[in-house]
Amino acid sequence: MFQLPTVQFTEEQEAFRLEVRNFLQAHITKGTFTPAIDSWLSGVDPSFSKLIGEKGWIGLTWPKKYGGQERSTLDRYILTEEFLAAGAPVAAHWFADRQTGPLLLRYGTEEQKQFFLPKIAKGECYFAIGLSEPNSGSDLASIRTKAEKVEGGWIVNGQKIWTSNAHVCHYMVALVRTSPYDEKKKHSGLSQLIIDLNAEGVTIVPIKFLSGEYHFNEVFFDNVFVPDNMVVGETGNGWEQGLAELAFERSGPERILSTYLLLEELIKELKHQKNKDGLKQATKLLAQLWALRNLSIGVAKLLESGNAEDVAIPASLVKAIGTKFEQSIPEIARLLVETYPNLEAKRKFDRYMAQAILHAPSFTIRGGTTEILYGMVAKGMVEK
Amino acid sequence: MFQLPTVQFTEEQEAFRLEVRNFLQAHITKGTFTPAIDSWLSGVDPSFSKLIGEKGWIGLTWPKKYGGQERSTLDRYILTEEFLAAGAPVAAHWFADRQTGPLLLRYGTEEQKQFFLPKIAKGECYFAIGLSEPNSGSDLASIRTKAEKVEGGWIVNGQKIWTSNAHVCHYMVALVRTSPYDEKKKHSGLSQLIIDLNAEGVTIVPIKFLSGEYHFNEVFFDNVFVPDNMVVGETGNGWEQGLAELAFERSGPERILSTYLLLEELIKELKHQKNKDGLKQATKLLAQLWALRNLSIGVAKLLESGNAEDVAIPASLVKAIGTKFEQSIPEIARLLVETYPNLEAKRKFDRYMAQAILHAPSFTIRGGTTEILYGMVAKGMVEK
Amino acid sequence: MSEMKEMILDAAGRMLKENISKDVVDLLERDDWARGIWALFEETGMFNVAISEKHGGAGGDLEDLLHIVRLTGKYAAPMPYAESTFANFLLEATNQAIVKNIATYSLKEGFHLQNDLISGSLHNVRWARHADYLVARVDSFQGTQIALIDLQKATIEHSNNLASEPRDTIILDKVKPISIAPLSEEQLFYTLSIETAFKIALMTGAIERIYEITVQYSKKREQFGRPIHRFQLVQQHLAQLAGETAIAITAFHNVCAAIQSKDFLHEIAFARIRIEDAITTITSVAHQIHAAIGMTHEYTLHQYTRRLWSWRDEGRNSPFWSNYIADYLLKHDVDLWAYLTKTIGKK
Amino acid sequence: MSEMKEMILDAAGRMLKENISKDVVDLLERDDWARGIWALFEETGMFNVAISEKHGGAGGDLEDLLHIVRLTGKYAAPMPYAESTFANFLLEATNQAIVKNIATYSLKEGFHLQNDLISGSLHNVRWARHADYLVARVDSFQGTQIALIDLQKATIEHSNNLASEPRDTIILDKVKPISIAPLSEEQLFYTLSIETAFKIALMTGAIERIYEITVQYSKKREQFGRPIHRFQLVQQHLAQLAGETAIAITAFHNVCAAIQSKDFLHEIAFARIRIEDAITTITSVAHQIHAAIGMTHEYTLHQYTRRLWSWRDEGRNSPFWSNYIADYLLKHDVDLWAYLTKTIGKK
Repeated sequence: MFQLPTVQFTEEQEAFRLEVRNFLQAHITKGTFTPAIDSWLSGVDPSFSKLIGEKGWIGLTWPKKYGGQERSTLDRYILTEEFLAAGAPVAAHWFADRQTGPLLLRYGTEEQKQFFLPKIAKGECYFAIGLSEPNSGSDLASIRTKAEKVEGGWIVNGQKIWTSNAHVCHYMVALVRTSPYDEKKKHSGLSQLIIDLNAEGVTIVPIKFLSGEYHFNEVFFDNVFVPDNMVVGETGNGWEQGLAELAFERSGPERILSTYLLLEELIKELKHQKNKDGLKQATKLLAQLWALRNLSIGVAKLLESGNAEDVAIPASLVKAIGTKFEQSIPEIARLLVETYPNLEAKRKFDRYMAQAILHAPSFTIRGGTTEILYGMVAKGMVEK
Repeated sequence: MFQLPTVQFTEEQEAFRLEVRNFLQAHITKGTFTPAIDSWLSGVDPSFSKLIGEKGWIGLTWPKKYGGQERSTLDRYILTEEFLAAGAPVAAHWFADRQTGPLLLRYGTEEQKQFFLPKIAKGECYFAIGLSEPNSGSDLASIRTKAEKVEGGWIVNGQKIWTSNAHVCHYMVALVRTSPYDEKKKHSGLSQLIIDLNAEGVTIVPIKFLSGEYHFNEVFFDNVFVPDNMVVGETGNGWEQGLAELAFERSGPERILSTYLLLEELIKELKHQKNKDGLKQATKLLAQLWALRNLSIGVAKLLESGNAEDVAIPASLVKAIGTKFEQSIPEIARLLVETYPNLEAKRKFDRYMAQAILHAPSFTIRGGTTEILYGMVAKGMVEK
Repeated sequence: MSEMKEMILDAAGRMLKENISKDVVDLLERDDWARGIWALFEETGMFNVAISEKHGGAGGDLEDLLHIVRLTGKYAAPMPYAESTFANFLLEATNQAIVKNIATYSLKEGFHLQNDLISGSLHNVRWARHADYLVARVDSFQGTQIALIDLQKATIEHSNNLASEPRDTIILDKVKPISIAPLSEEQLFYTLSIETAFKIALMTGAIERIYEITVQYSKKREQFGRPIHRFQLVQQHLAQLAGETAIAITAFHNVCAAIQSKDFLHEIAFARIRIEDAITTITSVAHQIHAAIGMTHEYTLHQYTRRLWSWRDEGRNSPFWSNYIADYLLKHDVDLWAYLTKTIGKK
Repeated sequence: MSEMKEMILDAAGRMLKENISKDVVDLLERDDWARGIWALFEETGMFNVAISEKHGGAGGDLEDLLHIVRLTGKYAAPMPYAESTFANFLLEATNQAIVKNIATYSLKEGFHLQNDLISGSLHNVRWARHADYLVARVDSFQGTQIALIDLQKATIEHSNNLASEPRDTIILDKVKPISIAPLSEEQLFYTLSIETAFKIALMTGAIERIYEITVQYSKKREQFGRPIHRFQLVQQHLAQLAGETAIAITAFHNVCAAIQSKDFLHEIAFARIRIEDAITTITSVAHQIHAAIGMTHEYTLHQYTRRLWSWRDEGRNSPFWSNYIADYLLKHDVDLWAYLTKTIGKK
């Protein structure tokens, strides 16, 4: 069950990697962005997203007719890795690129594809993901936001919470209940709707992050009308569609590299201080990164060949182990290099340390807690 | 809930500690015993137990009229620590001293106390603890060994397993079912009986340990007659009595020091190699030992004042954290000092490493698994 | 502790509990602080604990003071109580007159003395912008000294730690100290270890509070139709939280006891090393149990976890004390068990 | 892998699975070993894999050989297959004629050459008592060489590892080698890393087997009226087991791929470091899931965990490779991301 393919990147792929890297380095030098920890979720910069869209680097794998480049999954993997390793602010278009695009390609109507995908690919249309609700947490099946059928569409009432970057997004793909809640069949009667976040009745309330930053929201729906053509896939099939979407997001390099910048600075500082013993201890982190990266790339390669069933367990494992690895970097680094973490510090090491410490607790919570992942993996293991 | 007393040992206590230490050192020098890892469970040596009995060091806290010394719990703590730190072979009398004595003092009849306690204190009478059964594991309430009432006593049929050192013991305190098994009230109808292991119908079958050693057994009972005066405490009250017994055994230094000898050799080797960086890493182990020891001594002090309720959680925590600490020592040590673990190695470090590695998995299983302890601790926390 | 002392602690605890709401802690984020509680503490003599009689002390020893500091940690009190009292401790330790107004301190290298004037800069000085005085280490070719400095004469650049507590840069340019006195190498280690004890007290307080908050939450929050504390994996987190909390509290109490017995350097080292490990586990499991809500500013958990993440890198931390112990072990021919049981050299 | 190669592996796997019962593994404890399977392996050409044609090789490359070694690890095959094949690998790498009978090897320092005669002693040499030949590193003022030695001329003292596998001491007193050839520093590192790859293969095999045994057990064993895999804490253990198993298998496959691409030293280092961590977790959770039964000799789990506990301290282990990487990073001005993505020096 763990027979994942190995990948040796081709010369073309290496060239692409270097192209992306050089582009990002040039923009760092120019001051277009300041590299930061966890920038894939918290680095919102619409003008940078547009720049990326112009390069053709959003929707890289999508059909050309929808604004994509028809490049391989591995090319997209390389692109994403380089964004993460550079700490680039890709959060604005992130969910549209990673989740909404693939979702629409799989389940969307031709009209939806033609309308949304090219805009997303240009970096001009951002999507929020509406899953959690105040009383649902890890128990997504208990979702209560409801859509009632009316002439020509649906009326949505309810509330979503922890919605990353909804305040800059244009739309939300929301999981809502289109049939009444049934304690015994919680998973049925759920559907995915595309909700225009500028529509009447939508209120977005910021939730301040513990650091004072702002990247998640409460989104309230008060009799919001959603036209019929904004239903994604089949009505009532939202749970299955949502699960497929979640599996896709589990194994990406963003589950390994959120605190990579700090690891890089750690090695630099240790080299600078000629601290060989510190370097010896840090090699464990490098070995862990190497191993996780192989696992994650193997899953990406397998996804390319369409084996979504075989990857469910390895994908969950990448997230479970990868996010703990991301969390471990500041904890190990602070024992090897003297630091005083400070968000405004001049020394990168101290700044990245502060960012990493404050963001780290989220890693094992967002997108499926480690506890939920363990249960899913174990169930999959004994069913084989 | 974690307000444990602190203890500064008195001069008398220090003198006692040194007396024990010098005695043990003299016997190591004489060759009476070879120090070994985990010797409190696997170091069976009846002649050494008799020597300890002669010193008055078994049943140290018991009333003088039963062969004890009426010394304090802290004196016993010191004594036990010194045995463990020296790797002395105290396993033969261990359970009788730690569990059976206190059990009989609390629940036993005057006849039982007069008959057993002086023999135990002399180091001539050893007890096995009969709890686990093949299908019970952590679920002790599912015990099936049964005792049926007959004229003048009970007829016992059934089987105990994982019984430490039953092959050298004279008696077993067995938890058996004296009323029929009732799925709904599993905990009721259990009683504690003292069973003569030389009685007719008792068969002791060795279970080979993975290293080839021999310290646990299966014990079969085929119509074994146990006279009425061998019931401990109240018939039907065995579960409560057994729990009290278990709580008592959770927080002792044997949950911290089972692999202490290896830690000592680690520090010696690192000092010898002038490996300062290794020593710096090893200080974490020393700090952990210091902290756990304070916790364990605090519980012992509180037990002396009879506050058994307040100590249930801290006692479980000592075992949960302490046994993981014991397990961590070989894992950390092997990365700091080059080793090839070998049970017959000349270098102590390699020998202790081998003993520690092979015994370590037991630490978090025996006497209540870590999983069971977590559940008990959490339940206690939310009930407060 | 005597009954009288318990009354002092009860009073301090009550004052803090009644007056420090989440909003009061948040004052820091508007560059303000809890002046009201400071005044209450002054009125009730909380600054006279462990001060010698000749300086107007009202009784109480270092252990009592450490317990009050622990309570200020438990309620995240946004005021420089630990700093002011430790500054006066430093002054008393070097036979200098103590101060009445707000003071802070630093034991880091950065100031030097030339012609009786102090110059240099120090980073991350706690609460400097709100303090009247600084008690600081000053180095010169005569050795290390402790000086009392009027902060009116300093340039102060603002900076904050992860919990928005003031951690400022102080720049002195040929400033004449109010008083100054030498500090021997032995005294330096003594003051460094007492400083570490203050930090351990603060940390222990914050840990106690995280424990309370988290257990409460696990009882109230439901998932999949049950309170979350019924799930085995949450139980595991809770048990780990309990274990590390018990370890931290016990370590703190043993540090207090050791200080009374005057033989405490290694105990403080062990306590600091171990409590930093406890912080890693405690902040991690507390946030994991709380999940998303714990990451919001509105919820109080972060007021304690952010402090712990800052405090663990302040003062002399785990690597410093590990180095201290490693040095000791290398240089002394000690038997480990005798060392751990404090029976070195005894036969 | 080609189809033909898959057939070889299938055949090897079947032979091992069908012939190696727990009792066969236990032969070692009576100082015996699996001569029958050895003969089967000989008959089916398993010793000719990855041997050059001029020495009678039957095709197959190093990757195929590593996979067969992995299978011998998976079934705890009590025979010196990895040792014999690696001994011949060493002979071929130094252009010496290979041997047909049982061979073992050592790359540790301990033998020296004087007047063309070898003296010295080596500890923990694998399977020496059952081997006809030893291929060993020999040092002299001319540098390092690889010598083929007839073990009839050696004194052998028996010793065993934690899994009862023979790990003997070999003493040579002025023994003339059958053949001898120099080994450059570069070749030395090459052979050390291939030796490490052999170890990784063995470890991966044992890990696969522990995974299978443990998942099976969690389905069969009941506690509190349910199969234990239904308990969240057991699920956590299982998930950790799965994670470390996936990491180990993937690491092994990537080592194989890297060897094909000739750029593998750092990958082997990372793999070895990471797999040793995996061993700690895997042996720990597998035993914890099994509880008491796993600690008995009668149950098979220990045949794999004891091997892993021994093998992780054989050959060049995690501290050696950590040191190698730390040295490399110190001495080269590399960008870490370029290093990790193997794009050093490319723009």
